[in-house]
Amino acid sequence: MADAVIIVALLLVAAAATTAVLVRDPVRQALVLAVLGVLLAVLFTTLQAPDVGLSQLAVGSALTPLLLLLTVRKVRRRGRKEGPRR
Amino acid sequence: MNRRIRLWLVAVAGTALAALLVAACLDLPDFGGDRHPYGDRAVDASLARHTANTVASVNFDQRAFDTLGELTVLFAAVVGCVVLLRQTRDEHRARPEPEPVARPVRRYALAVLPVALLTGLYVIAHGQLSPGGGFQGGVVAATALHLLYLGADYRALERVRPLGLYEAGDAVAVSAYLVTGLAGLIGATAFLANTLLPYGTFNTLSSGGTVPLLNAAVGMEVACAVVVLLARFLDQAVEIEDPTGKGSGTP
Amino acid sequence: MNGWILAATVALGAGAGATLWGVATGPLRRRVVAQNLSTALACLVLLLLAQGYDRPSYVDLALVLALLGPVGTLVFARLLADDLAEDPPRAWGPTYLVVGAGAAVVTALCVATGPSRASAKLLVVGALLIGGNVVASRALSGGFSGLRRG
Amino acid sequence: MTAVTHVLPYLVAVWIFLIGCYGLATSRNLIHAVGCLSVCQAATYVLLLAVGYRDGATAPVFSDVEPGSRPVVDPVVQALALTDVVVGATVTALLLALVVQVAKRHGTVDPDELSELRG
Amino acid sequence: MDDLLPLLVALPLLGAAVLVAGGRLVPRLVAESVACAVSAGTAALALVLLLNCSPPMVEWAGGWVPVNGRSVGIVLVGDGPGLGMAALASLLTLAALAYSWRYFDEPPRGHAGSFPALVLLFQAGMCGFALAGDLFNAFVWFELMSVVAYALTGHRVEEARAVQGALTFAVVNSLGAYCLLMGIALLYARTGELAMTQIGRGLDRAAGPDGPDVLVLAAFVLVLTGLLVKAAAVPFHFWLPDAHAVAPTPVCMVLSGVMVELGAYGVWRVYGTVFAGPGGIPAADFERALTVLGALTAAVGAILCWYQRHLKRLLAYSTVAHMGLFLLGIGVLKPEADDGIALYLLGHAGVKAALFACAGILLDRYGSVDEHALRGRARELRGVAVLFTLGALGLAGLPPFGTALGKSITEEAVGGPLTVLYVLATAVTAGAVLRVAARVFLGLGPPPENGDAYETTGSGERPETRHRLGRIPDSMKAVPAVLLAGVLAVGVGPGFADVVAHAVNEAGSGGVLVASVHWTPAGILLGLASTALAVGLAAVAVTRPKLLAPAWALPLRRLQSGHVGDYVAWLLVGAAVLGALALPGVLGS
Repeated sequence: MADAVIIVALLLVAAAATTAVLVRDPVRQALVLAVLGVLLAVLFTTLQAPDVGLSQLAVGSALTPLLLLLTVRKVRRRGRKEGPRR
Repeated sequence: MNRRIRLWLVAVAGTALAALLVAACLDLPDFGGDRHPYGDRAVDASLARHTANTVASVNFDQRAFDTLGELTVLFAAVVGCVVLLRQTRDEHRARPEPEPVARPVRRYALAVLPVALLTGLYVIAHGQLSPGGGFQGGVVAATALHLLYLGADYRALERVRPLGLYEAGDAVAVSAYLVTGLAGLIGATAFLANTLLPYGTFNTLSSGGTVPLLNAAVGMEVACAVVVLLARFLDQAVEIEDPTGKGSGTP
Repeated sequence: MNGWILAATVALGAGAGATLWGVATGPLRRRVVAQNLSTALACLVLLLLAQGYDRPSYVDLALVLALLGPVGTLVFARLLADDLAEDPPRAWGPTYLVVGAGAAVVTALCVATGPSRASAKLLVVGALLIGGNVVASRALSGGFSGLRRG
Repeated sequence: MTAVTHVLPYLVAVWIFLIGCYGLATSRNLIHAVGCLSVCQAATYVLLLAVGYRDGATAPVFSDVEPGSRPVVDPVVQALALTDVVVGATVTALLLALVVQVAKRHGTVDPDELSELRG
Repeated sequence: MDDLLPLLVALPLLGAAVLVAGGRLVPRLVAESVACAVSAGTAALALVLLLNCSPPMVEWAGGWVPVNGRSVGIVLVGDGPGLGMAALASLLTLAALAYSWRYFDEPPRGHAGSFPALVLLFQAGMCGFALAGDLFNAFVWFELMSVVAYALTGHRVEEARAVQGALTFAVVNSLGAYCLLMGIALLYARTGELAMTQIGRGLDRAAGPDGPDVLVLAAFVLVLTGLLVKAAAVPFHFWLPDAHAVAPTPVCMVLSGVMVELGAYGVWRVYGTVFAGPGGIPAADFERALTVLGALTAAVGAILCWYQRHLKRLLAYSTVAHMGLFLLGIGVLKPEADDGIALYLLGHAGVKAALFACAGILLDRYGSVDEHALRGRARELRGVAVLFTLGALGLAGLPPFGTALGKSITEEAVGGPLTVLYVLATAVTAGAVLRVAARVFLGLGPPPENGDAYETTGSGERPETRHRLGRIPDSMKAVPAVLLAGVLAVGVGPGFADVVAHAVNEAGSGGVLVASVHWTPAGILLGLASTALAVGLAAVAVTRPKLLAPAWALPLRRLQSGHVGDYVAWLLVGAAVLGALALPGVLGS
C-alpha cells in the first residue's frame, strides 16, 4: 500500500511527459518540462533515490528552463528583426 | 518524405517496438524485487570504507572511473559550447540596456543569493554523508549566481563573473580529479584507488578517504561549467547582435 | 503507510494533477502561475515524504526546491515579461492558499519533530517557501513590467 | 491490481520513451525537438530507478539511519541515473547551442524548411 | 603493466584540461605542439601495451579486484582488439592534429587551445570506449565520444550546412545512446551486473531450458540499435553523410577512419561477451540480422556514393558502404572473418583518412569540393593527384595494400554471393573516387551537365583556412603519404597479419587459433578484379556520363532528406526490423 504514492507519481510523470511532447510551442513546452522535472524529482524520492532527485531538481527546476528560454529569446530576437531569410 | 508517410512509419515501427518492449517488461523481475547482487556488494564496500552515503561511494570510489567520464562529458560540452557559441567575425556586441526590476524582487534576489550559495556549498560538503554531492551542489551554487541576472541586472552578473577564471577553474578541477586518480596509481595500487588516505570516522565530514576530495573537485568543476555554459547562452541572447542587423540593434 | 505519506499522496494526486492541467491548457498567464504552484506543492510533498519515510536527510531536497523553485519562476517572469505584459497574471488567491498550506505543514512537522536542529531546518525551508512564492507571484504580476526592450 | 503494479513503472518508462520519439519525429520546431529528446531521456531515469527499487526499503544513505536496521534499495542504479542526469543536461545544452546557430545561419528552426543537405 | 591501461584515457584528458586552462595564455604554436606531444605519447603507450597484450590485460579501476569472482569496480580489458582500436584511434588523432598543424582556421579569440583540446577529448573518449569491459562505462565513453564529435562537426559555425549536419548528427546519435542505455538497464534488471562477461554469464544462468526470452531480445535490440547508429548501418545511417560532409577535414579523418568503426567494434565486442552464450541470442539470428543489415548497408552506401558530386559526401557514403562490409564480416561469426575484418579496418582507416586529407587540400586550395566545378582545375597538384589515386586504388582493394589483404581474407571466409557483394561494393565506391580523380586532376571527359537540383553540390563551401592556400603546406601532403605508406605496410609487412590474427583470435568470439593468414592466389585475383572493375566503371563514367546514371536510384536518394524527423522515424524502423530479424530464435526455442 505504500506503493500508492509511487503509482500516483508515476502516472503524473507519464501525463506530464505526454503533455510536454504534445505542447508544440517551445515556451509552453519549457513550462511543462519544468513541471516534469519537479515531478520526476518527487518520483525519485518515492523510489528512495534522493540523490538523483536532488540532481533532477537542480537541473530541471531552473537550469534547463533558463537554457531553453534563452534559446527561444535568441531565436525570436532574430525573427522579430528581419524575419526568415527565405 | 512528407509528413503523412513519416507519421505512418512512426506509427508502424513504434507499434512494433512497443509490442517488443512491453513483452520484455512482462519478463522483467517484478518491481520492488529483492535481488540486487551488485547493489548489496556496493553497500558492503561502502560501509567498509566508512562512507555513509553509498551512492557517493559508488560514484567517487567504486565506479569513480565512470564519474571521470561524466565529468569529462560536461567539460567537453562546455568547451564545445564555448566554440559553438563564439562571436563570429561578422557579429558584433551591443551593450544591453539595464532593465527595470520591481523592488521586492530585487531585494529577494539579493537576499536569497548568499543563502543559495551557502546551500550549494553545504550540499557539496555533505556529499559523502547525506543526499547530494558535488554535482547537485555545484549546479545550485552556479544557478544562484544567476539570481543577479534574474533579479538585478546583467551588468551586476558580469561584474562577479570573470569568465576566464571560471574556464580555468573548470579545467583545473578536471585536472585535480585526474591527479588524484594518478596519485592512486603511483602511490597505491591502481588508477583512482582509494587507499592512500585514512578512511576516518563513519558519518563525519572527513570520512571516506579520497571521496571528499573527488567530490569537491566535481563540485568545483560543475559550478564553473554551469557558469560558463550559461554565460555563453546569455551572451548570445542578450549581447551578440546578428551580422545582418548591423548598427540598429534594437527596434 | 502512515498519515504523512497519505497526506503526501493526496496532495500530489490532487494538487499536482491540477497544476499539470493548468500548465497544459489555457492562456500563458495561467500556465506560468500553475508552474509556480507546482514547485511549491512539490516542496510540500517532499517535506511530508521526508517525515513519512522517517528520513530527516530528505529535507535537503525540499530545501533546494524551496530555493530554486522561485528562481525558476523568476526565469519565466523575466524572459517572458514581454508576453506577460499585455495580460499580467493575477494569482494571489492560489498563492495565499499555498502559503497557508505551507505554513500549516511546516508547523505540523515542527510539532512532530520537536525543537531540534531538524526543526530549525524546517523553519528555514518554510520561510524560503513562503517568501519565494510571494515574490514569485509579485514578479509574475509585473515584476519586470513591460518596459523592456530587445 | 498487484500484477499491474509489478510492471507499471517499466511500462511508464516505455511509454515515455516512445512518446518522446513520436514528438521528435513529428516536431516542427527544433527547440521543441530538443525538449522531446530530454523527455526520451527521462524514460531512462525512470527505468533505471525502477529496476533498483526494493519493496519497503529506504535510501542507501546512512547519515540518519543505522546501517543494517532497514533494507535499502540498490545504490548502483542511482549512481548510474545520476551520471545519466548530468550527461542529459550537457547534451541538452550542446544541442541548444547548435539550434542557436541553425537559427542564425538558416533563419528558421523548422526542420521542414532546412533544405541544405539532400541526396 | 596492466595498471597503465587507464592512462590511455587519463593522459589525453589531462592534456585537454591543461590546454583549456592555459590555452588563453600561450600562443597557438605552443598549444598545438602540446596537443601533438600528448597525442603521440598516448599513441606510443597504446603501442607498447599492444605489444605486451598476450595474454590479454585486465585492470580493475580503483583497485577493486574481484572477491569471490565478484567486484564492485569497473573492469578495463586490454586485449588485442581493444588496444588495437585504441592505438588506431590515437594514431589517427595524431595524424589529424599534424594535418591541422598551423593550417586550420583561426581559433576563437582567447581560445587557442580549444580545438586541439576537443581533439584530445575525442581521443580519450575513443580509447575509453575501446578498452571498456563494463557496459555502463562503455556508454559513458560512448557519450563523451559523441558529445565531442557533435561540437567538432559544428566547429565552423558560419557554415549553414555545418550546423545543420551537426544538429542532425547530435539528435540521432543521442537517441541511439538512450536506446543503448535502456538496453543496459534491461540487462542489469535481469542479471544484476554491469561487467560484460558477468552479464553474459548471468544471462546464461537465468535462461531456462527454453533459451532466451523476449527480455533478452529487447535488450539485444536496444543495445545494438545504439551501436549500429554509431556504426551507420542502414537504416540508421542517414546522419553520417550529413555530418561527415560538413565537418572540418581533420575531424572527418577521425570520424570516418575510426569513430564509426568503433560502432562495429562495439557490436563485435558486445555480442561476443554478452549475447554469445546459451542464454543470449542464438548465432543464427545474429548472423541473419547482421547479414541483412550489412548487405543493405553495403548496397545502399555504394549506390548513393556513385551519385555524389560533393567530394566529401561521396567519401562519407563510401564509409557507409565499407561499414556494411565490416558488419557482414562480423556477422558470419568465423574467426577467419574476424582476422580479415581487423586487417581491413586498419587499411580502410588509413585509406579513408588519406582521401579526406586530399579532399581537404582541394577545398582549401580552390574553395570547392564539387566534382563538376573542380573539373580539370587541379592539374597542377601532381603529388596530391598521385596520393588521391593511390587512395582510390587502396579503397578498391588493389594488392598489396592492407585493405586488399583484409578484404581477400574476409571474402574467402564469407564465401558465396556475399563475396560478389564485396567485390561490387568496393569496385563501385572506388570507381566513384577514381572518376573524381580523372575529372578533377586530369580534366578528362566532356564537361558534365548540371543534373537535377535536388542533390547537395559541393560548391558554396568555404575553405577552412583563413585565406585560400596558394601553396600547400608540406605537412598537409605528408600526412596522407604517411597514412598510405602505413596501409601498404599492413599489407606487405612480413608477419604483421599473423600478429593481428593472433591478437584477434586470442580475444575473439571463437577463441580458436587459426593457422595463418596470408595472401592467396584467389584473394589476389579478387582484389585485381575489383580494381579492374573500378577502373572500368570510372572510365565509362568519365567518357559516357549518361550511361551510368540511371534514374531509378532517385527515390533512394530522396530518402536522404536532411530532415531530423525522418531520420528518427527510420531509427524506429531500424530497431523494429532488428527485432523482427532476431525474433525467430526467441520464438523457436
